Amino acid sequence: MDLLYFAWVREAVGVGHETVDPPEAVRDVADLVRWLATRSPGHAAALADPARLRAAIDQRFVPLDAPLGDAREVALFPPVTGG
Amino acid sequence: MDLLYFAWVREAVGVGHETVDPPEAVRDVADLVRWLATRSPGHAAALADPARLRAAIDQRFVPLDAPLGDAREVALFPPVTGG
Amino acid sequence: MIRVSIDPAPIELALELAALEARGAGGVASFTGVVRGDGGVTALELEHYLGMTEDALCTLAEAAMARWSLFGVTILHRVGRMGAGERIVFIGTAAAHRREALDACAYLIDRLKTDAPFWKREWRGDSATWVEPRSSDAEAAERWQA
Amino acid sequence: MIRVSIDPAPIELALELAALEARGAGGVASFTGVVRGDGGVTALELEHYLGMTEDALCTLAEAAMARWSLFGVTILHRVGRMGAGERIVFIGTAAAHRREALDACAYLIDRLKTDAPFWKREWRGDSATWVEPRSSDAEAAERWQA
Repeated sequence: MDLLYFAWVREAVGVGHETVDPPEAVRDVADLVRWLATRSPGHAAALADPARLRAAIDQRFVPLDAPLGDAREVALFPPVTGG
Repeated sequence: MDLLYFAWVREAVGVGHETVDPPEAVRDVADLVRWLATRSPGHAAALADPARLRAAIDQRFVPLDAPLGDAREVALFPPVTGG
Repeated sequence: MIRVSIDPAPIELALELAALEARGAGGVASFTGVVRGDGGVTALELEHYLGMTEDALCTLAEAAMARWSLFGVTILHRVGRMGAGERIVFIGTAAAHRREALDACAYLIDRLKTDAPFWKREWRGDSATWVEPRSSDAEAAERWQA
Repeated sequence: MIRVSIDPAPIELALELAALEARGAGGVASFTGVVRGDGGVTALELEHYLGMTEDALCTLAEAAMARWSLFGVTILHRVGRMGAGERIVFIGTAAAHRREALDACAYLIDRLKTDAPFWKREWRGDSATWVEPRSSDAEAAERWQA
């Protein structure tokens, strides 16, 4: 599974992209966030407060309780601030 | 008193500007319209239906029952269609 | 800053928008009215009340500046004869944030339609018809009365 | 006609507006977002989700075309670093009448603020701060849910 991070999430994690193979118990985006937070202190800092995070699965915005299903690309980032 | 006509009112009257001295009984714009309508067939045609007319006194829009007061310039015209 | 102009010359947009942006705005909204060539219309002719028109447009601009926090308002209206595809009117508003700029722009074009002494005549070849006001214009202006 | 572009190059308005007018429109509305230099901001940096962004803007443009009768929609968003006074975003809409053009323009910028994957960072000299979303943005987007 490809993971993408943007804005301060990317900065805190330390990379913008990584490939992971989460265990089967990781079923939705919130599970993924909890599992990723154990990977490094940077991940832990970036993902500590899920309320500040937004997500996209295969380039579509989803709520954090969205099931991962066959997701190939999951992105985690702060609320958008374009325009 | 200077009178100005615009759009099809001007075309029907035949001139865009004229100076008149209405009698004292002509107190408001509606009186003026009725009095002017007697001046020529063109005036009569232009001013036959007051519901289709709008007016300005000294370059401010007014309703047809507005008193003429010390008006120096009265304009009669159809509803505006700018923009 | 208020800029109002009634002119037979064509309306140029790039400089007008740049001038509004230069007011320190975070958002600039604009509306441009263009002569439509449908219904066989070959040209549009705009008559106005020389002397009153400029005052009416300045009054509208001042009302918008009083109602919203704006850095600048520009109202340009062309008069005389113009062909299909040419610009008739331009409204531009500059503000710190988008909501003020967008609302003020909509307000100004809605109010201009009912509050400024212009009259429009459509030419189809050699025959001309004065345009009738649309009842939706009065309704659009009224929604700003609140 | 839908035109969407995400580009580090400066946004040029004149050609964009002329292209919208050329669709046969009676009215063209636009909104331009500009980098404000207040609060000591020296530059703004825009990051985006390459691949998703263009789709998100096309989806927004299509939603506007479905909701209003429009001749054209243009959405341009700049990315990368830009200085005070430079344009960040341009929305342009063309329609037969002003109401559609104005409403669609307001809709698009309101929805872009919440529905497109951009992130903004303010630079003040050498220090940078990620911009927090404003709650008013979510409210502005919600008023179009009806």
